[in-house]
Amino acid sequence: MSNNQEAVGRTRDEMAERVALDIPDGSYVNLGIGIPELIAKYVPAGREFIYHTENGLLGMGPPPEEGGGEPELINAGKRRVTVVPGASYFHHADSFAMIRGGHLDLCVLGALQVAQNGDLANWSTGQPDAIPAVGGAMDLVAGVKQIFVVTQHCTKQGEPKLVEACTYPLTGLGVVNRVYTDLAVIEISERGFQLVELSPGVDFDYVQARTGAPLLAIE
Amino acid sequence: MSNNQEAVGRTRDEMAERVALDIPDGSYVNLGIGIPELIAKYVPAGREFIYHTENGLLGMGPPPEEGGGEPELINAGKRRVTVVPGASYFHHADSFAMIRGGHLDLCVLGALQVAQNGDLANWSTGQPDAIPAVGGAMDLVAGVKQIFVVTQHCTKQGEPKLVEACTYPLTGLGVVNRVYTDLAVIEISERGFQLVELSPGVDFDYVQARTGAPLLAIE
Amino acid sequence: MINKQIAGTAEAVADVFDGATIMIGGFGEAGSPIELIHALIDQGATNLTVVNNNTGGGEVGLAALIKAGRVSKMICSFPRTANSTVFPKLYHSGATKLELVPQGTLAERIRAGGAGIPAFYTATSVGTPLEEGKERRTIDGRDYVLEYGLTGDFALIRGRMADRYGNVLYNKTARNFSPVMAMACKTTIVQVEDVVDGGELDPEAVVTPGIFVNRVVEQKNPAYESVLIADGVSYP
Amino acid sequence: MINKQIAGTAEAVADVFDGATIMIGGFGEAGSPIELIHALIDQGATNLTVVNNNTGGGEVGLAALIKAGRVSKMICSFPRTANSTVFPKLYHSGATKLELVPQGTLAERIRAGGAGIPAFYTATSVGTPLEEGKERRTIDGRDYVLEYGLTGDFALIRGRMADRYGNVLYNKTARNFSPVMAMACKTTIVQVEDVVDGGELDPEAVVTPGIFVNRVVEQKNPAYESVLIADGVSYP
Repeated sequence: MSNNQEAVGRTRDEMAERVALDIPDGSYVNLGIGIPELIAKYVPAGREFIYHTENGLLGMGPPPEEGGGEPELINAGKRRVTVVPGASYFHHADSFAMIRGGHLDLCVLGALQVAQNGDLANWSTGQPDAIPAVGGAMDLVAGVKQIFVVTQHCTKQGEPKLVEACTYPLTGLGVVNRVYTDLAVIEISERGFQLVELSPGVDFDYVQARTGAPLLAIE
Repeated sequence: MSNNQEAVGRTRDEMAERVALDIPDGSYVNLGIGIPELIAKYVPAGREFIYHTENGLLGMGPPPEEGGGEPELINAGKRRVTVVPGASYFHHADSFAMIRGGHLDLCVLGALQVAQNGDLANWSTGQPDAIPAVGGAMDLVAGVKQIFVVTQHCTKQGEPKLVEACTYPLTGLGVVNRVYTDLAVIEISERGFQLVELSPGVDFDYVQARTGAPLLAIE
Repeated sequence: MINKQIAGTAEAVADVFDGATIMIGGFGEAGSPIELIHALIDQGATNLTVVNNNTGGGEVGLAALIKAGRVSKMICSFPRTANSTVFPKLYHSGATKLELVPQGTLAERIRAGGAGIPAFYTATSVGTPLEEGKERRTIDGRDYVLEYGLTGDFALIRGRMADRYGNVLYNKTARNFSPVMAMACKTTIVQVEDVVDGGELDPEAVVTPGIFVNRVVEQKNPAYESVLIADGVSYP
Repeated sequence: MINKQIAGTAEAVADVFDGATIMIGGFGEAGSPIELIHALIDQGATNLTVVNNNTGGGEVGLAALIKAGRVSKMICSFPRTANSTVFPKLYHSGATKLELVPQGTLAERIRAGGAGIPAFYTATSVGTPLEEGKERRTIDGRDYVLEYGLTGDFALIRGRMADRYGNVLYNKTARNFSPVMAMACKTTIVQVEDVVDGGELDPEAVVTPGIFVNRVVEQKNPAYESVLIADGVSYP
């Protein structure tokens, strides 16, 4: 693993745009904090997605203009948002009933590690002095029909985030369906990491070298 | 037991009025079908009760004028009702959350039998050919803070309804707090049926003769 | 573009299959989706398990579905009602089975089904004949029984108003079981008197968010069971 | 006559006792009942267990209560927030304990507490470190953990509007945990910008029915955490 991040593959915005391409029209989608939030900017033409934010809003719209918005209209990341026509507000138990009851089509989350069996670690680095904080991540991965992860392929230190087995504390067991990174799109298959697509200018070996478990080539 | 009902003690309306006297101001009250429904007519001066009907309304008002009302504004007995200021509608799970969660102060129900330990039977005579039907009775007795029973002291056949042990299928175990009959007001105490008050013109022996378990005199 | 509006009741129930579990909203006639039920009778699906608080009245709506022999099992809390004459015959003949569930347990089981809660404990029915077959557990000194979440294949619901996103408002006590049934079924079909434009419903006042609704049918001037019965109507 | 309106925040929290469990509404600053919390700081109750999704920001509201040393235990899902500087110190010193609960499990445990459900099963946290100490059960082939209902002595809540019966409406995403907390506490205290006459709220749109509310305080122009922090306010 190298320690410097080469300027290859997709940018954060390009990763977000790539994820959006795979979301079917009419989907109910929960977007995690970070790169997932950017997805809302890239709804493909002719499609309509309904964004859910677990603090109690279905029909979340884009952020207000800088300095605008209201302190009591926020998303799960506690940032100000807007609402679109057809929106509804509800309390937390109802909001997580949507999540736990399998009513959301898709959740896109960040990750610390994804294992080849779909295990996800994204809430804690397990450092003994860190204050643990989990939020809604465990509820989302346990309840939402499909879990996409969007993340840099490696950590800032160049360590692979796609691994044989997670070493960080787990968020959920076998929950991830697909991973979108700066380098590739990878499906979690019965046999492990199945390459779906390489980012422009990236080749198989380059991705495999930065992946902590075998990568299955496109057949 | 005699087979003829003497015209002694309280009428149905007088029983309802007597119950109402014991309901504290500001109480949240669920009224069962039959005599309990009559209680709503007798709110003592200076008090305000909020009536709950388990099909989804808090702030139930009196019945509309004959032939009036709406088919979709009904009570648990499926009769048309009205709403008072401060009312709210909610769904069945929320309505029974109020009941099960102990938020209602009082429920007044009819009974087939009440045992001296507070066991209540009011949903089934246990006849093998009868179609069983329970409605919300078991939820109400399990959840509401206080359960009052208002009933004729004896069946039409002159059999006591206040008994040593219920022979009909139970609605709940040890749930009844007080019984209001045409003949008396009786508290379910640790020691059994404790007389609280005799109806006008009724004496202790008369009530005891019509009660299937020892009646404790007022000390 | 998301548009859940369907042209008519026949189209809305076209894919109901034999053996399906159908949750039908309504408490007595309040909130009973009569036109959707009649469309289901016309459609022909049979061997249905139906979840409703009651068993319908007269020979219209749910009672007509039962009378037509389409219901092999009822899950309800109160199968007796003043006007309920159809169910008793089929119950006694064994043609229609009955699972009797206390009303609040029924509501909570449906809510649990919709909320991804497979099972929960409640004090309701402890020590009664309806405890039979249930697991008992003592928690903090009180006895409870274990109850399981209930889900369905289709929910048939009657609301007052909806938009193309499937957001629904109800009418007074017609709300009853419908919001939790909408949560608990794979396909939720709602008939409303008015379909309004997206954005016309106040987001603070929406009762059933569109995520729980799959199909919306506009049914102007819906029938009321009591009126049909008074008019001597027998469906079909 | 029922009238739940109380003159001021000090009177509203006067009977909070040492060792009480307090549920505090709000997700971040949205719905945080800052004036009620400040009144509680003035009142002096200590050794409190506080239930909130977070641990407050800056040195106002919940963070100020924690800083004042009144909170011996936090039950929350996300004790870290951008502006959360107070809790870490007390957590590391051991002065304030933490029970970490996944957000949806927290909401459902509170709802269960309010609904008389002593315990329920959920798939959330299965196979993770947060499963530790929980009973596991397989239902229909899937693993779940047993979670217990959560109740409190007092709920402090911020709404938009209420009437004398205690019916409450909220403001947008400020609703969050408040409706279930109102259900789960013995005494629920709500601050609202406007107390309106009984009958002014649409019964179809009431979010928290008055049965769940004990005290209503009118608090015109309530503060916002972000504004106080930007202004450098530290309470008291």
